[in-house]
Amino acid sequence: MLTASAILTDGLVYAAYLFIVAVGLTLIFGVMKILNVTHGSFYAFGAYGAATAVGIYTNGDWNAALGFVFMLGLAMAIGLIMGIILERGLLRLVYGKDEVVIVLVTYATFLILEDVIGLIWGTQSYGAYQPMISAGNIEIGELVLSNYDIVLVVIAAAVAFAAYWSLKYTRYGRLLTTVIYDRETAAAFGINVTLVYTVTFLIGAALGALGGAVMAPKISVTLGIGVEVIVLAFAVVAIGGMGSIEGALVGALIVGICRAAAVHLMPQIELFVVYGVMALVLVARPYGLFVRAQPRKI
Amino acid sequence: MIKGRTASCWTLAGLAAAAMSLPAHAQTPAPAAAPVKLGIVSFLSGPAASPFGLPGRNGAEIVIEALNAGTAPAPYNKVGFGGTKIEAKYVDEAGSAANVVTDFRNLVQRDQVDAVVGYISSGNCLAVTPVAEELKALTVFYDCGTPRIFEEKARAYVFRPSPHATMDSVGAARYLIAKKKNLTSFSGINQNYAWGQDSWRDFIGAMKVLAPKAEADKILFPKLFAGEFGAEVSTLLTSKSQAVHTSFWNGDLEGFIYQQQARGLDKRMTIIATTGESSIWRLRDKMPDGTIIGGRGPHGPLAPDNAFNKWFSKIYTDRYNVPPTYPSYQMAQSLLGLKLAYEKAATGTAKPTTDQIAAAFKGLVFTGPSGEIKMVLGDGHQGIQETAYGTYRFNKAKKEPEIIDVMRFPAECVNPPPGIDADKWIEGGMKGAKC
Amino acid sequence: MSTILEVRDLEKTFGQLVAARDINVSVPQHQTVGVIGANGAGKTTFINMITGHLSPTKGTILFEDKDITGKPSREITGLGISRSFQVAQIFPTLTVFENMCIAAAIAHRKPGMFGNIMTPVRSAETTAAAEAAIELFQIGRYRDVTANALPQGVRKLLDIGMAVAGSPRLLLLDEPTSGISIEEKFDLMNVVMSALKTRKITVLFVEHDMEIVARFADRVLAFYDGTVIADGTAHETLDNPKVQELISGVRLKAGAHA
Amino acid sequence: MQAGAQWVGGLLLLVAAAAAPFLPNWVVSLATIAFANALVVLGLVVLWRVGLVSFGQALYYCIGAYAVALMGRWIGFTDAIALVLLGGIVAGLTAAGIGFLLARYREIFFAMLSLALSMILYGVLVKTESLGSTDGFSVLTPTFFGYAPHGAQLSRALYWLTLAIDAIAALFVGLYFRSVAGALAAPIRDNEIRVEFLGVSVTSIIHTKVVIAGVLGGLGGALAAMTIGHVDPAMAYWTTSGGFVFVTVLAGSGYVAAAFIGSLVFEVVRSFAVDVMPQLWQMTLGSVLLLTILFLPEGLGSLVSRLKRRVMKPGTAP
Repeated sequence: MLTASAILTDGLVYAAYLFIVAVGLTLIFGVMKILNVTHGSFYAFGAYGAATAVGIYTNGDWNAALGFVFMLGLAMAIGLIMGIILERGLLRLVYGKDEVVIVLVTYATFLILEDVIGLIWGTQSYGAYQPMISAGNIEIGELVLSNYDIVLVVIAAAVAFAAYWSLKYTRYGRLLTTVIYDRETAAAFGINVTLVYTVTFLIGAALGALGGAVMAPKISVTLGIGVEVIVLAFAVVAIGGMGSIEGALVGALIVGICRAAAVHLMPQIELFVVYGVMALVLVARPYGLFVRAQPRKI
Repeated sequence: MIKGRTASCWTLAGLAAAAMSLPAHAQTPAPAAAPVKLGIVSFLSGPAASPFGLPGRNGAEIVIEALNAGTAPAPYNKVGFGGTKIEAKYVDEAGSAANVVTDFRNLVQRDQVDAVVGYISSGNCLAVTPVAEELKALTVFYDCGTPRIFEEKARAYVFRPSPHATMDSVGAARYLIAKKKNLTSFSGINQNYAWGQDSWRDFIGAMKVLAPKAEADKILFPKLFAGEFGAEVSTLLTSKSQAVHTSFWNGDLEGFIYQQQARGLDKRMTIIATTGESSIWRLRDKMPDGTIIGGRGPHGPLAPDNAFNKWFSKIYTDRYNVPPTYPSYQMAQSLLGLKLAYEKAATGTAKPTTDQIAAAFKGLVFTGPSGEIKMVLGDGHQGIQETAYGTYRFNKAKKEPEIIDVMRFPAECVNPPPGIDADKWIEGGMKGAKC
Repeated sequence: MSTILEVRDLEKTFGQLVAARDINVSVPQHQTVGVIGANGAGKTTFINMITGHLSPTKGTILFEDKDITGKPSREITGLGISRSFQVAQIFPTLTVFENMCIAAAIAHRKPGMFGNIMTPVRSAETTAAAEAAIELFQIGRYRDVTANALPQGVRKLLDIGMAVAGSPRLLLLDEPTSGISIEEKFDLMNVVMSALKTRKITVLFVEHDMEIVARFADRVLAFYDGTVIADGTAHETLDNPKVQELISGVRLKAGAHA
Repeated sequence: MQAGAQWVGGLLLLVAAAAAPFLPNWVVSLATIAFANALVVLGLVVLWRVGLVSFGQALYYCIGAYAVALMGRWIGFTDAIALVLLGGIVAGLTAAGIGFLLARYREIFFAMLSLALSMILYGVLVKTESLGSTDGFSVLTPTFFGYAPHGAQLSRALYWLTLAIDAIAALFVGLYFRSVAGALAAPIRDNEIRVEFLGVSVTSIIHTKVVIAGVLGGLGGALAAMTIGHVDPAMAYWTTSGGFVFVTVLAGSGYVAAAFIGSLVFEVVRSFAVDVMPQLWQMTLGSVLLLTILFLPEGLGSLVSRLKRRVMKPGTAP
């Protein structure tokens, strides 16, 4: 019983982390058909930005809640700036090229940005633990939960809800849905696809940075954190279905619960869980859980 | 589509020609007063750069500078190596084994270095070793821990003054048992790759010998650089163990410490961090008081209070504004050992040959900032030294990390005797240990 | 005249939707059959089932007395049935000649498991066949133009030419004149039909333009609501009142162009 | 024309082979690794022509390498030529098996599934402590029909062996590109339906390509293992695959020879970047990749076509 509830809570926390990391990736893929490796850089920059913000507000003795909001805000601002530079300055030049070539463009950018991090923040690692430690913890039976983890789950849920709501009920969201569904038709109906692309990429970039920011207090912000995240996010998105927001949510939950169950019950298979689940899902449903194969028309 | 291969072939020809013309400058004979060239290899990028690679590199830089200025304490006070200044070339260790081996060959054959000092990853050390032997290139490993290097085969040109990783796990077990006499259960959380697996194997092996009644409860192997350890912390929280062993380092160690602290794991069990020393200056008051800290040998705050330590710790802190951690000490003692071997081999003003230096290095006994090193294992190529473990405390008055309750274990107590593999020594009950 | 294609009780349903039902047709060799019907009447479904793109829910298809029901399209192609497409299916990044070479090389493959690997794509045999097809369909002046730059009519001819490269005995043309201007339609059909006559290929073609049907078809099948409602000579079918009411709409003097 | 190209290619190969004794050892080793990796790249070119990119080609590379290393470890077998062939065969068989699965996938899904498969192998090897986990283990010094060279001779022998395997591979891949199956690459990329209706099974053609790429990957891995003298699970990690894809883009898919040149250029650039800018080598590589995509979208190979166009039409700007 204890184990079962631990698996559930741990799985949920891990899923929240995965969802926040993957949602921006899947959004960009859905709209722009770009598998964005630079997402790892957004994550890393978000984490470094958050660490910087935490440094500023702890030195200034700010209120913790204000500091936390400042941390998220700064990270997302960094994401937005990077997003606009990349989309306007670089991706614009390669739209229309092969999907895979664009993946490589983002891979090249990722490599460059890895060294840029070193140039900006140096090679030492940063701690940004204050928000997590000051949040404290609660004991539920024998389990001790970090309040910060609960905040993480709430943020993930809020992002999921916001994505769902804005896709369904806002004008821009419906525009996006149209573009996801059929790009040519959308363009034919006079939708400014170029603008939609820019906005989408910015949102995706900000979400990537947000992922880094909310994780920064839990981890040591150090070189190379982006690499790990990319493949993990890819796996989640591939499981759920590329471009599907609800897919990312379900994919994150599946991976999160499976991994937590593995750690508690069979720690020796933990290493394979993510890729094992991914391979199994792809074998059964080549396009992921939430994307249907499009029948070929003659 | 296949059209035009002709021309592309000419490009290849051009490249081949270019390649042939490249080495011309490298082959010109060195002038008589040429400096001693050293290749220094450590991680300058990636996750291992901050905790190990850069402290190692910085240690090399500061020591080489001091040696060239002749300001190191005796017997290291001769300028450079035997009066000849040292010229160092720093190379990144990052990349695949193929990259690392290629870069090693480039150092030895293109840049014609006299010796290579470096390598943090055990995999890289294993990959470089046969190449070093083949090229007859003097190579000093400074940080990598696997005992396999000298156990698989006798080596002629490869040396490692710093003891191998077995010492760290055996020392941790000895300290834990000394401090917790009625330990009944312990757990382990180690990264799922060679270092983590080896560390745990040695630790649990030593525990079986030293405290046969204590049981291993949770054995966790999260993915390397997993970052998120929520499920692992929960698992440990459900355990009745009194202690948890970890060989985590840097990012994973610090992330684990933050995350477990938010959930109070350290209130329930003692954490034994075998590489904890390399993180105390960043974790500061976030490292829980009472954590058992190791530093892969008697380095940093665990180092003996000798003149070399005072000198090294001062020049390092003056330059980099943080005290040196164990990779810096390991680098320092590797360079100092090499210097002594070089000077022992040198006759007159001529540069000694690689074979002469290797012969002099073999079986060398010397004292550095971390105390005495005896090159006795691996036919005189692998050093042993005493090790130390202690308990962490953050001194709130001085706002500085402290290590208290330090216990020192003599070299022969925590290292296998010559001629027996580390694994077998532990399995066989650690016979011949002199404590 | 022996029967080349025999279709019995053919039916295709997609869930609740009945796309084709109770189709019984027998086509003798060397006949040119027109297929008419409104959109969604089941014409393309019919062709798709014969060529193996769709698997029938019920019924049998016999080609030269061999049961080909439900076989994959590439096998059916190998047996001697080819098809063209409503939207020309060509390889846009290759030239007309390269397109034709591919089709010809596939037709001239060596037998066996490794036929695809063991046959060079350009041999005297394949290039000659490709050149001959280009000449037959009168698209020589576009020989070295990349396919995505071709005018619509040439695309259609190339598409049909590629289908013919495999020397089929039965060819199914899905709306060969769709997307072609009225002035060009007859020229295009003239080229196609005379080429097919030369090669002695039995043809089944779907067409909306009744004038074309009347002009080129020996026999006309009229589809309505998934089944054949009229089958006879062009005159008979087009004059059928049911056909006129449900399909042709405007009364058309059959044989006006004959 | 084509026969001419082959003659020149062969001649060039002889020049490259004859140069070995005059080249310094480090150049020989660097070129050997580059030319071994080029085989993997050649396999990726085969796939790329049909529009598929594998982010898991390191799977076959690693299998080929481990096959060689394990033969030495288990039974002490060291004959280089037999081992290279073994590496190719084992990897090819693996590709033949998983090809049944992979051949159904296209675009990014092909890339993702191949990535997942290679990461599973990585996980298995990391878990295998008896094979040294991430530390890997060493490869026995290879022999050549009983001849056991050392030092520079060994480097040269491996270099020549690699050149020989490269030559054979280039010849076969060249022939393959000119076969129906090879020529169908662009048609399949453009329009699978038409290919099916011409009577060809697209799945089996792609399956064949997966196997060819697998064999080439295995050969490359086997040669690399012997040259490096060490194998470790990182050979199967996705960044290794990423490196191969990188070189494929650099080389372009137009020419067989481009794979070899691209691989050599990459190895030289990397090696000098590490040397000159040890802390910015990732940025250097990323910039090279980016500039290639932006200004040489068809890869290094397209330089040749441009050159040719200029030679053929003197006076006209390209």
